[in-house]
Amino acid sequence: MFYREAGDFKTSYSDDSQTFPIKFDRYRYYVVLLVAFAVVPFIINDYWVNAVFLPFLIYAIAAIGLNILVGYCGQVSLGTGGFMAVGAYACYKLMTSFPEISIIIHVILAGGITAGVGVLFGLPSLRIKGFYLAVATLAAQFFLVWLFNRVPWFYNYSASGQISAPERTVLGVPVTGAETQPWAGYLICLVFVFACAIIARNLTRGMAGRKWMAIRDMDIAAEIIGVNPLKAKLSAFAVSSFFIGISGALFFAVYLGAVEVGEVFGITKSFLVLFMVIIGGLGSIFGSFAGAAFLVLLPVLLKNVLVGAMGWPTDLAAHLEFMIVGALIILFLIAEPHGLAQLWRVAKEKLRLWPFPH
Amino acid sequence: MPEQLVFATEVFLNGLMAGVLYALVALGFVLIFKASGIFNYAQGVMALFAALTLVGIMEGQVPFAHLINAIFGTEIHHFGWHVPGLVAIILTMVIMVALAWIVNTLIFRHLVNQEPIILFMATIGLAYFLEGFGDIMWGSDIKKLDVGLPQGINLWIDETTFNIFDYGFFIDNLDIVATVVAALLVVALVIFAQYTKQGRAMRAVADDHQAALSVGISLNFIWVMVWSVAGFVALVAGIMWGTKSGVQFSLSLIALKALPVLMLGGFTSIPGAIVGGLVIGVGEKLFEFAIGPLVGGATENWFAYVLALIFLVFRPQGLFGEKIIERV
Amino acid sequence: MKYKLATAALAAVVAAGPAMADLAFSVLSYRTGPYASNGIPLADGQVDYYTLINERDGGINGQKIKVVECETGYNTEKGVECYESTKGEGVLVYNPYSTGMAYQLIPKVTADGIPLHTLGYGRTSAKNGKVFRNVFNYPANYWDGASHAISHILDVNGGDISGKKVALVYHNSAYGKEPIRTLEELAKKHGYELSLLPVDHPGQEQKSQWLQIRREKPDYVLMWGWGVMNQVAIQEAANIRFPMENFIGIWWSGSENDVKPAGDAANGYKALALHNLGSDYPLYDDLQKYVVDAGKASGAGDGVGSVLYNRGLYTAMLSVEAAKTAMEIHGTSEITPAMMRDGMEALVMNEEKMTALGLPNFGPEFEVSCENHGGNGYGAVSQWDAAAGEFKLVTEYVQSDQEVVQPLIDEDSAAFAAENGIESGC
Amino acid sequence: MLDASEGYTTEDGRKIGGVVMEMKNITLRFGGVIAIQDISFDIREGEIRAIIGPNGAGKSSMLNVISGFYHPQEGEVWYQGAKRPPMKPYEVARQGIARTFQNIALFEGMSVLDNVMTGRIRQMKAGMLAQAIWRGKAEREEVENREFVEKIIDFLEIQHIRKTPVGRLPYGLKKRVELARALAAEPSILLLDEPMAGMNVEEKEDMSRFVLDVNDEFGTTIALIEHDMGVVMDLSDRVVVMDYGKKIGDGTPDEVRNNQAVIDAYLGVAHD
Repeated sequence: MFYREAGDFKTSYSDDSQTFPIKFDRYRYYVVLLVAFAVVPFIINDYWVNAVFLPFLIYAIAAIGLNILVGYCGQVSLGTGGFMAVGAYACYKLMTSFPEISIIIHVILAGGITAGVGVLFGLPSLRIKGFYLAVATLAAQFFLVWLFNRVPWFYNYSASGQISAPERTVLGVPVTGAETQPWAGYLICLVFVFACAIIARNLTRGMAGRKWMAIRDMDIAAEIIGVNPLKAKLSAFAVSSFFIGISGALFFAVYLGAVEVGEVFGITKSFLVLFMVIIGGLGSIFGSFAGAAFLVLLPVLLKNVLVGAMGWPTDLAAHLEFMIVGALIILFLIAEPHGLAQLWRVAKEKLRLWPFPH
Repeated sequence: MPEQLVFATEVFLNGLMAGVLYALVALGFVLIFKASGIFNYAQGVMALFAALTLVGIMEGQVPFAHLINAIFGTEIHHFGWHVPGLVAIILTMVIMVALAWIVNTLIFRHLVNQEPIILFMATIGLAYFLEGFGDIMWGSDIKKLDVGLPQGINLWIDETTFNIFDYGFFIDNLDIVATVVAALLVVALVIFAQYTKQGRAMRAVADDHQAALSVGISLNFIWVMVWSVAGFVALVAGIMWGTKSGVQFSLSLIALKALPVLMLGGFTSIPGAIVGGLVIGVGEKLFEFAIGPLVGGATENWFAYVLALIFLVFRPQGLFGEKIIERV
Repeated sequence: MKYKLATAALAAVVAAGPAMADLAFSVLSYRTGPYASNGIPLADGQVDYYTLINERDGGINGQKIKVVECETGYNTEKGVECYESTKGEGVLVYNPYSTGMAYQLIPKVTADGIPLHTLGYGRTSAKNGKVFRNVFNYPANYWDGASHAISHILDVNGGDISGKKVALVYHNSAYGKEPIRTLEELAKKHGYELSLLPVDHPGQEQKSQWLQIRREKPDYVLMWGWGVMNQVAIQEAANIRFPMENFIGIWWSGSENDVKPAGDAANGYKALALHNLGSDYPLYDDLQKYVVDAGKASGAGDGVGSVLYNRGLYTAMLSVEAAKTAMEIHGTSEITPAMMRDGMEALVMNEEKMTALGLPNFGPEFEVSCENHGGNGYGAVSQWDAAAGEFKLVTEYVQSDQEVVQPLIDEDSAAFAAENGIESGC
Repeated sequence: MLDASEGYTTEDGRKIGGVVMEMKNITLRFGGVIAIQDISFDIREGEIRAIIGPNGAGKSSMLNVISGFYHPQEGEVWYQGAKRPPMKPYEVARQGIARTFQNIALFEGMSVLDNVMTGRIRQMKAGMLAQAIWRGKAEREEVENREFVEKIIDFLEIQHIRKTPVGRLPYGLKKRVELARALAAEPSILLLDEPMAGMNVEEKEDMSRFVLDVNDEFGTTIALIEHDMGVVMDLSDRVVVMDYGKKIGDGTPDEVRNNQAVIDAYLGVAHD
């Protein structure tokens, strides 16, 4: 009843391969966009932006990026934190070296630089597979963090070794630095998320995505039918790192404003983003959003409930938070190993048939 | 011998010792991976949990004191007794077996036949849970762990080498103990695997689940057993590292030291874990000694990974793996 | 703990009625995570002092203190969340106790007009109040600390250390690299030889570094460590039989947590101190009476008098004193964060004041001004007595070498001002 | 017999062209094991060429050599009149050689449509950037190739499962999807590795019909491996027979059927 598929005929192949082939889905998508772009900016304050929206949006970009690599191309990576650091430091160097150029270009270029680094560290994937590759990507993680710490050029020889984002504006409105209004930071991230999601969707529904998935599902067969494994894997590393680099740049410039590489882009970040991808659903753009939302919102929610509403001591609450997050992850994996995206699909399937059970 | 060579020899020996400790952690990973295909990221946290429990029992700490006090408004902290080290180790082992049973029953029985990455994720969930649980149970302060292991420079080696090279080598007594314990542990594991019924069953499961099942081996029993053995290895690793730095949160991070060892030695090979550990230990120490000063030092964390990575690029099957032949 | 649960429950009941008049002080604590063992006494010290002021004096000039505690787990992102969620409660001053968080908060507090106090950590050049108007780092900073250590070595050697070898073992992060510049400048001045030994996070494995120390036999080892790195370093130093009295840590490497795992072997280890140690002060009697015995202590009560507890308490004391100053300046007891900032900028700590508080000789004397947000750079050296199980000050408070430190601060703050387009001035 | 360059006409009147591929003295070893020993044969344009032989005869290895997955130690592969340099499998595929696999090698996580679309790799050349914005060339290409793929889907009668993930399909349908994927490539040579393995009689009949139709409709050159003699003899124009890595017969089905060596191999006469 909710889902009316009958009568929704497609008369062209491009209609059929669009992102939301079902009319109802499409309308819901437009409503979400409308709310996100036209309503939310007017009602949010500092807290909502900094505690919920910015981390959610930025992690969503990183999760989409990692999902392309892990979910679509089947190459498990634990180097996300290191690649985010590349994005952040590239953005910082660009911001301070070319202050007259728009920050938007800097962020995109930072993504591009990260893509290059990603390709470099993706090279071993041609020889190394599975968990071995996952552990190998840790080499990128540790090496990059060490490098940014080691070479003073990356942090402009500042005495502290920290990098801080100077104020930059888009259309005269500051989006980085202290004077940033909550809505401005939110909107700039939203635009990037939106663009990244569309690009990711386009790539994954087209030939690039099919090549990645072919490699994921059966790499030998893929090669025999004409997929160049070198190009496919490296392009996945490149695209994935591009997104992760953008998220790293935004994470630094818009969200935190100041960053110390070991603390912010350590190995825990790599695991966190991988979590988002798996809990959200491998090989699903929607899943990346769901996973990011879940892991950003859950701790905030738990904290507010345990400390705010129930008045627990903060440390007990924090320990409990760990236990609950851990337990929920396990529960999720047991109940639905294919993630939130699969739950959502099943729910939609049910709704489509409703009120008939089968 | 020229001075630099003498120094390098000392560094080499210390690298071997450090390698033994890495191998000890890696061993826990290998055992579980071999028997159940689970890449158990929680191994490090298990070492922390085991060490916390050991100290807690030895000191007569009341478990969950903080929680109990918060809920009931009481002020209890200690039972007021001290348990001797050996007894405490045995009691801790009982708890680790219980943990193994719980982990298997509540988690991995429900995840049979899932993809490896899902199992891996589940162990990370387990790591999160145990981290919070261990802290709530025993508190998050740094605890001194002393089960009577010697620590500090070995004077005999110092003197002997001084007489030979005119420079006394530094070898930590604790490292010597660790080496002996690790060797005993490996021998015990080999004997267990080769000569006991349970051990043979374990190897059968590692080889082929289906076949093992068909000859009447209980998978559940084997898995609980393997997790228990891994728990024991974690306890030993926890004691070694905990004696060095006190028992605290960062003990769980030793897992990261074991990963390059696994890459090098292979996830399924016990000799691989040992040789891999030694190679990584020696490699990273020598690199820091020779190249470290040129690039600003602190290279050990990444060098271990890069070393393993380079090795794998040239030999994807690892140290002891057989050559992979691809077919369609 | 009971108290906290009870007040929390009470707060939940009366949440509808806003307690506007209360003075809100934030405690960004980390009672969990990798540095919990340090975070717990730091937080307890702060909370207990505020509780004492409420219980004994009925607040500051009749205004009750409201403690706003938020758990960060030493995670910078949670720190941001904490800041955003608590600043609405009218918090007068933030003490994040994490350098990473301090860096993030600097632009935010500046925009929001809330003062930030980083006691012995954070951005060193924030001492320059002309650039960092809302940030304070009195009584001393890392560069002062580096100078204190060298002064102490000079003292021990009768003023001449040319040709001596000094090694710095440091956490390979922004924090650990802080003293390098100063130590290099001081090396030029005093002619000692400096060698640098970074230790990568977390610092569990330091064999390479200590073998190198054993080979090169430096006369002194300085340490900028944090967390597990401290315990391992002290243990390794003991293992190679490095003379402990020649091993000097920064104040973040000088708590009981750091030396206890090494046992008696750590005896004689030295650490810099920003404030006095132990619990032998009149104020602690009040603390015992009004807070601990009354069952209102924030922790288990066993941490009272420990190094980090005292640091927390010292922080809270300075905040309360700044609030008093602010009340005097503005003639009202209902102060705002902006007024608090003025109070901090006019803060004067002298022996008279500290004695009156029941904390004689607890900290160095210093004055804050618009140009100087960092105090006068006094610090002391403490030494671990394993038998007694406590750190003791072994020197007077001495001033850092302002000739060396001040130009570095001016340089760094000028660079920050240029990068961020800040017009400096008072 | 056969004319070396001109081709010939089959009994049912199909025109068979010149040689498209020629294997010259191929020898393939795995360590000490000889999988293929000095084998030569050719494939002509438009014909259905079969390679048969008992299990372990080296048929699949031969196919793998043709598709570039194995590289023979000795011998040459001539393709479209030129000697083929050592190539990666995907380069071979891009020269227009498509294949199916004995143990189905479909991409289980993708839908039938996507699986078949992967066959169009050779034809879809839009760059990453164009695909990312999904405008112009990328979109046009997608639609054009989709049209072609839909024709194949119709042809193989798998319209109803277009959007179904391949993992959920029964065996017989999977085989058909795999054929569709190979056909989508518009190959100049189509290699079929035991297309009827594991099928019941009815399915085999269906598959035979498809193979013949493909050859008929698109004029595709087909090389197939089978160990079921019956099917092969009905389908193919010429047959190569292998046993223990050696070629023991080559010719029309009738010639091969009467070849003593072949009969021995199939009836299991002891080798001397």
